[in-house]
Amino acid sequence: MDKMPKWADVVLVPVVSLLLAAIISAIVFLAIGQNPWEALKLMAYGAVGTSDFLGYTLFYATNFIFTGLAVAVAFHASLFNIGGEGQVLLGGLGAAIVVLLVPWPHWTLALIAGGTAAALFGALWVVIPAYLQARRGSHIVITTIMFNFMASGLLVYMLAGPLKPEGQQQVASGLFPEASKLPSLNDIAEMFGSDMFGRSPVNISIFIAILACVAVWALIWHTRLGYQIRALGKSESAAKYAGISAVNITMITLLISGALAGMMAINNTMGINSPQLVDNAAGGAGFIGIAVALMGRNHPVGIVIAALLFGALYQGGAELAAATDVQVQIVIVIQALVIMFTGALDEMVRSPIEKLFLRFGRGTAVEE
Amino acid sequence: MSEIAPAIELVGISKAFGPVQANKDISIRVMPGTIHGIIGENGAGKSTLMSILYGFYKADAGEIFISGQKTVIPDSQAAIAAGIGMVFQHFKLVQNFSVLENVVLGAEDGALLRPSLAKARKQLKSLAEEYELNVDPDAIIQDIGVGMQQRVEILKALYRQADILILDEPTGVLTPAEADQLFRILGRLKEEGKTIILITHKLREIMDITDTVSVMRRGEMTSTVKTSETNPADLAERMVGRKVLLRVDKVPAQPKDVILEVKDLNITDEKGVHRLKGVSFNVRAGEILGIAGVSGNGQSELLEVLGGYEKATGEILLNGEAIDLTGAFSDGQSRRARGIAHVPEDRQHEGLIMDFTAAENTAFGYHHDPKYQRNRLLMDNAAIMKDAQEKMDRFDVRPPNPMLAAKNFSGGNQQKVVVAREIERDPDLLLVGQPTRGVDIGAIEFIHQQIVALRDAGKAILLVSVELDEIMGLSDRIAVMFDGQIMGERLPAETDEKELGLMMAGVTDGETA
Amino acid sequence: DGPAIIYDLGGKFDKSFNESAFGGAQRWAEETGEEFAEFEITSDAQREQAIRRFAEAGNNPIVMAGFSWATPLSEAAGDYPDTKFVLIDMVVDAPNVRSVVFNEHEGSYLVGMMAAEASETDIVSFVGGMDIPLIRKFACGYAQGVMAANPDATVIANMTGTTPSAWNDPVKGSELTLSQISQGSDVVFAAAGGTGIGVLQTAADEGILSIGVDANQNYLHPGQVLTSMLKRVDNAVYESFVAGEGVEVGFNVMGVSNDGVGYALDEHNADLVSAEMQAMVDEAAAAMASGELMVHDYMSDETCPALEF
Amino acid sequence: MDFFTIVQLGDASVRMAIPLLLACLAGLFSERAGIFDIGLEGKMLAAAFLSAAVSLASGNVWVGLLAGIGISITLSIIHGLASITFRGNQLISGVAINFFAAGLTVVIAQGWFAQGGRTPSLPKDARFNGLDFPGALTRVRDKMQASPGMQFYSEFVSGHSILVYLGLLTVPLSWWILYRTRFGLRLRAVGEAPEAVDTAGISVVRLRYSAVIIAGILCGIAGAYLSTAVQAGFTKDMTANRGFIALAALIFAKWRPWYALGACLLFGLFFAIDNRFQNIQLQVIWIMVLLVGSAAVMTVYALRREKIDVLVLGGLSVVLAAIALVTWFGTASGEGIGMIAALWETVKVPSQLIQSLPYLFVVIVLAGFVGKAIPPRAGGQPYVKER
Ligand SMILES: Nc1ncnc2c1ncn2[C@@H]1O[C@H](COP(=O)(O)OP(=O)(O)OP(=O)(O)O)[C@@H](O)[C@H]1O
Ligand SMILES: Nc1ncnc2c1ncn2[C@@H]1O[C@H](COP(=O)(O)OP(=O)(O)OP(=O)(O)O)[C@@H](O)[C@H]1O
Ligand SMILES: [Mg+2]
Ligand SMILES: [Mg+2]
Repeated sequence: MDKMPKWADVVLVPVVSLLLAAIISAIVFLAIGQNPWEALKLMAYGAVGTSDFLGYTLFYATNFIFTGLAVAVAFHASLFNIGGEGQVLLGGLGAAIVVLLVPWPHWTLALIAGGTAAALFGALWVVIPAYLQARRGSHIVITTIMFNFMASGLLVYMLAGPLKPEGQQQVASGLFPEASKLPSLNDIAEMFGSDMFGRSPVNISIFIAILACVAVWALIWHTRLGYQIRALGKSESAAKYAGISAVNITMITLLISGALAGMMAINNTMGINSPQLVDNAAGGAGFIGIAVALMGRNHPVGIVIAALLFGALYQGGAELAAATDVQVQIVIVIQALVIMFTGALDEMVRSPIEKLFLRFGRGTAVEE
Repeated sequence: MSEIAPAIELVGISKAFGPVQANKDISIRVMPGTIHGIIGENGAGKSTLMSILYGFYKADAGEIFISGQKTVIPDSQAAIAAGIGMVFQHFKLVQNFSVLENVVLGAEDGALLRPSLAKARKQLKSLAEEYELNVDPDAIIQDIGVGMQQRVEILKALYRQADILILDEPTGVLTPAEADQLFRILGRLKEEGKTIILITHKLREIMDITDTVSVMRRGEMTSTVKTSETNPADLAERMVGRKVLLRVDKVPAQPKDVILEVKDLNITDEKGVHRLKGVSFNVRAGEILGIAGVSGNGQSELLEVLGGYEKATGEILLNGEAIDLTGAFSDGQSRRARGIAHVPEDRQHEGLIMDFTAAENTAFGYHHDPKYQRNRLLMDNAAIMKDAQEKMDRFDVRPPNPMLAAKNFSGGNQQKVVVAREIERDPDLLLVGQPTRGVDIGAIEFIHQQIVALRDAGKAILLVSVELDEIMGLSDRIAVMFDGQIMGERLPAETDEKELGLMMAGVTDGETA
Repeated sequence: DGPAIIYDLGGKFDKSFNESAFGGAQRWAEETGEEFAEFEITSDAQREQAIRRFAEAGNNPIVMAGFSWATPLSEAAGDYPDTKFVLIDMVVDAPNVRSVVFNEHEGSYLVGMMAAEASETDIVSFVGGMDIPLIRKFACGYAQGVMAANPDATVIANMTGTTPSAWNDPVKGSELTLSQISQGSDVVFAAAGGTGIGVLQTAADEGILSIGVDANQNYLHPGQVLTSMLKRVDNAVYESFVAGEGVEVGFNVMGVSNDGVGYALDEHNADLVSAEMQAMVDEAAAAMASGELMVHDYMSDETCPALEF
Repeated sequence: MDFFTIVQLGDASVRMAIPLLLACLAGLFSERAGIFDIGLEGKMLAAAFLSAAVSLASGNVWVGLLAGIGISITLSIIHGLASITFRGNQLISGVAINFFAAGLTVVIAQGWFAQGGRTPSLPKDARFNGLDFPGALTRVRDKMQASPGMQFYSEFVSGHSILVYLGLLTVPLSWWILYRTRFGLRLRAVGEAPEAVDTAGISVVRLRYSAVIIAGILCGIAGAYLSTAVQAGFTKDMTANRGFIALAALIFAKWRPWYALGACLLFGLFFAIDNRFQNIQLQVIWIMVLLVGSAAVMTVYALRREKIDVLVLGGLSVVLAAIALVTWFGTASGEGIGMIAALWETVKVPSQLIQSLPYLFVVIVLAGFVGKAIPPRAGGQPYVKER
């Protein structure tokens, strides 16, 4: 039963949820003795106040687009890939190995090779959870959480051992060769005499992210595979009747999801100013992807908007933490509230709105 | 009007589920010590009404009087306290609990379990003796048959000392013999002065056992009559609101070559239960083979095997060529490619994706068809839309809007979308499961006509239905299934409902002949 | 603008390295009444952003505590030629960077001698934080000191882990200490940041002696902490802040000779350190200062004459 | 390994198992009632923080414990609101609660104590300290010299904090509640068939809320144990994924209390090994046997199944075999000895691998190779009567 118009579903409900999350966040600020309004202003300034800040916001948004898409693709098949974090790390590992091993003559080649490796490694990291889900019904949520932990173990092993240059103390790979460095957006802006993005690391990966959005949109709504993914996600029994192989589609969907998460590495590993793979490179982006996908209603357009919002929150929150005594973890709190309200408490927001629409007769007319 | 107060009196009950008005201003009175029948089409609101009486749903409006006393029933607790017991259409049992635990659940005597269980065990024994309701108190529910499970449900009610017993379609899952046993028990209970409400689709049961009967249609209570003052035809008419054609108009079949040949089909499920035991039959071009049987006797599995989504051993030949039953090509896609179309038994969970638009649903299962592709990569959503629009127009699906999600159509129109999709493929073989379950009478006639038309176009049709009337009306040949086996084949003209009913209960060919 | 300090992952209240740096900054703030900017990163990915943020905001000088800052700093320093950076524990060769490194092996040598003297079982032990060359440098100096004071002694050395979380795992520190005690150790030196809290706690509970690190940790369990190996990060920070924008760039070594490292003696451990023990250690310190005594630095060639890793 | 080391290992396993056990039983009550709870981690974390903070402020650790339980129950009720009342997605609600706790504990700790998101160290009398049984030796050095019986008594039996003994008691208690009381019967029923409970005249909502509140209490104790018994104060993320391990233990335990004890002790042992043994050395030959052996088993299994199994398991086998070979060749060339001799060389198992063992084990358990676990039938789904 469509109880309310589509715009209410995709715009009104998330906006109200977001407002509720904002109100509770304000209460948290008050509880720790911060003026929420001041905090908001600081965060806004931190997010877009200077060209550097703006650049960082876009940089983080790029990360979140990748992980948001990863979560969303899986959601369409009713799968909850909570392993973005580990897949991002593995993506970084793939990119680092390929870029450090081969002296790529030009960044375009490095981008193609590194991006492919990142996607491949991200996808590989989800093979076993996907297989166990598809074949043995082991819950993807728990297996991917376990794989997150194992990913950070593996990453540290690689960074503390094989990938660490002689004599370096920091647990990190060596710097990537200069030739493989991706152009930053500011490099491009400078060609037009602008300094729009300052020294922030936002780089051409953002265009790859946008391309990925278009690709996901086409995949989900315009290909047979996407049709089958959605069918499986909506009704497993019907998919079975139609001859859609749950095992294959589950595997493929999760592999695509893992690849998208892995591709985040081109931004946060290859795209930064001093490209190298560091410990904990994902920085929570895998989890933020969940919030981004939920808020973006699993649609690429929504995901871009949500990613920008979360990029601003992440960057603004860091700035708030630097400028005041508030810990940067406040961002995690806000993120939790957004997940709670747009994800789990969806019904709490939706049902009064539905009732309003039903009462005022704006719902789509339904025949008997 | 008698002096004694009615056991139950409902006044002005209304209930809406969202925009669906399931019950509209319903009033009814049931006298104590009687059996009251309620009939009505699928979705008429029978279960809803009884669930309100039992406190499962809350009515939007209306009042309930028990033995003349106004009673508020906000939850089942209150209903039980008022002496009401209900056996739901879909049993409400905890599958991995024992019979005893299920009976005790909610009717324990104290915070500790042991004394309650001991007491219940004793009581169960005496109830079993009193009403011939034998069950092993320590059996686990998932290990016993549906007939047994139903006994547990009745025992649950009796254990709670129910004076009013509601049974919602109790015989749908029973063999005729089990049903007879049930009716004997009900008779006993009635003699003891208990009041019984019986919901059923089977007019014969109404005629046999009830004292009064109410008819519901589209959420309204259309009439209540003494059973002795009515007859099946009259009731049918009251049920659908007009004269019902109990027969389907069709010319005699002209069977040609064998299209489908099934040989010695066997299925054992993961629990080790034999679902199909050596099933063999064939269907010719231009004929309808109807498969009758009480649900749960292997018909669903048979359709699933033929439709390609259940594995089996044995042999299936289509147009003389073997079909892969276990390997990589035993899936729905390859079956469709071989010219088998399938209207599944459960349109909501199999035939349609309720959240997909009607257009997307008309391509469902045929999404690989080249006519839906724009190129190797992309699907042609415009072509799907156009195709859907045409099909919906031809099959008179209302509203004819391909952009509407399937869940927004009524059951009958949903079924039309499925039937349109499958019949329009012009298949060699059409599998049809319960084509008119939950479909209104107008749509039933339309769908029946379409099936007959396909037959007349020289296609083979395998029809599975639990409605004997439908089987008798549509089929050119009838096979009866019981316990995973084909009990025998009959021609409609040479058999009657009584014989088929016996076969459905497992009485073998020889014995009936 | 004023000076700024950025802490490493352990956070500014790690009771150890970062806290020591914070202490230096605090001392400066109290003495001058001025304010400084500070930031605690939560992941490696934030390092460069943190440096640039303060440089953009005009803070000068910017002090960074920890070797992990070397890579991002060498990347960013060139972009801000007018800003002075101070890097502690690692060297970056740039015209506007002051690099401060400590001779931890020297201080560790001294407390190693004290440990050997105090031990009754002739078995002493070491709990390191993250297994990196810097921590091996501590362990190696310690072992050399032990051997110098008692050639028959045994040194048990364990590292908590290979990840930064090894700096912050008191439970594991405690378990490692227990296992060392059951191997006979009766003096344990913790060079493990926050993990050391668990080491010192367990040592106190089990009635053996412990040795703190970086800051003076004697007060944590009075009478049960033999001494603390002081690494005066606080001084390095304090001096940089005092020097302000004019802070001298280049390479700077803080050792025993210039009070960069040493051992702690206060009212909490006065009863534990005998006059003779003190004399012996002070003599060694003087020898180091004069260049007579050369303690082997593990990081010079990644080998240790007194200990196997 | 001498006897005392084994006793110590057992002792440490119990200590490490307790928070897992409490969280696992919390999950057991919740999931038995049909509510999935991946927010165990967050509840423990919040409880760890608040109990440390309140113990510190009040000087009374019992008050701290109560506060921890209180906050954990509060989060449980939020989870209940989302998943019972508003019929939301229980997984998402759990994820949100984990984040909420991870962020808020640090933010508030900073607001209250300004120590970078941790509480100051708790003084001894604001903690749960070890209970020393009569006659038990307390110091490791004394115990080492004692007789094996004394070692066992002093190390393994005595010396734990009261919460350890309480924690162990919750196992029989949970069993008794679940299988011997009316409440337990109803609780188990509501996770299997809420409609049966509803039509039996029992409130599904009330039952499920009781279950999540019990889960809250148990998580609260688990959290308080971490910050006031194991450690002396709160540090950020101090629960260190125990909530997730507990969930896995729950599956391994097939949602049964006594099995849960076994599963948690096993995971406790993993932690104890990781904490205590720095360098686990293994002969190359064992590595070969282990890795190549599992690769062979997997391949044999896969070959009897379908293409996809061959692809995935075969790939995995190749990876395992490759790791084995790299280790072998690496050792041979690193030591400059022959291939055969290298088989008897020992190599250090990477500590990251040891640390990953619990997680790896969880995956193997989930794969069902350790026996199939059937979750409560209605688990994870909200109870919806009317659409
Ligand atoms: N829980 C529910 N939520 C929403 N709609 C419902 C619910 N239960 C029933 N309905 C709708 O209410 C109407 C009446 O349903 P009800 O189950 O009472 O019919 P019925 O007469 O018992 O039919 P049947 O013979 O199929 O059992 C139908 O349109 C049905 O779809
Ligand atoms: N027109 C059709 N009608 C029915 N079934 C078809 C049709 N075309 C193909 N199929 C069946 O669909 C299945 C897959 O067909 P096909 O090889 O064309 O798909 P595909 O393009 O490879 O799909 P995918 O991209 O999903 O792999 C096969 O089982 C095939 O027999
Ligand atoms: Mg009904
Ligand atoms: Mg193809």
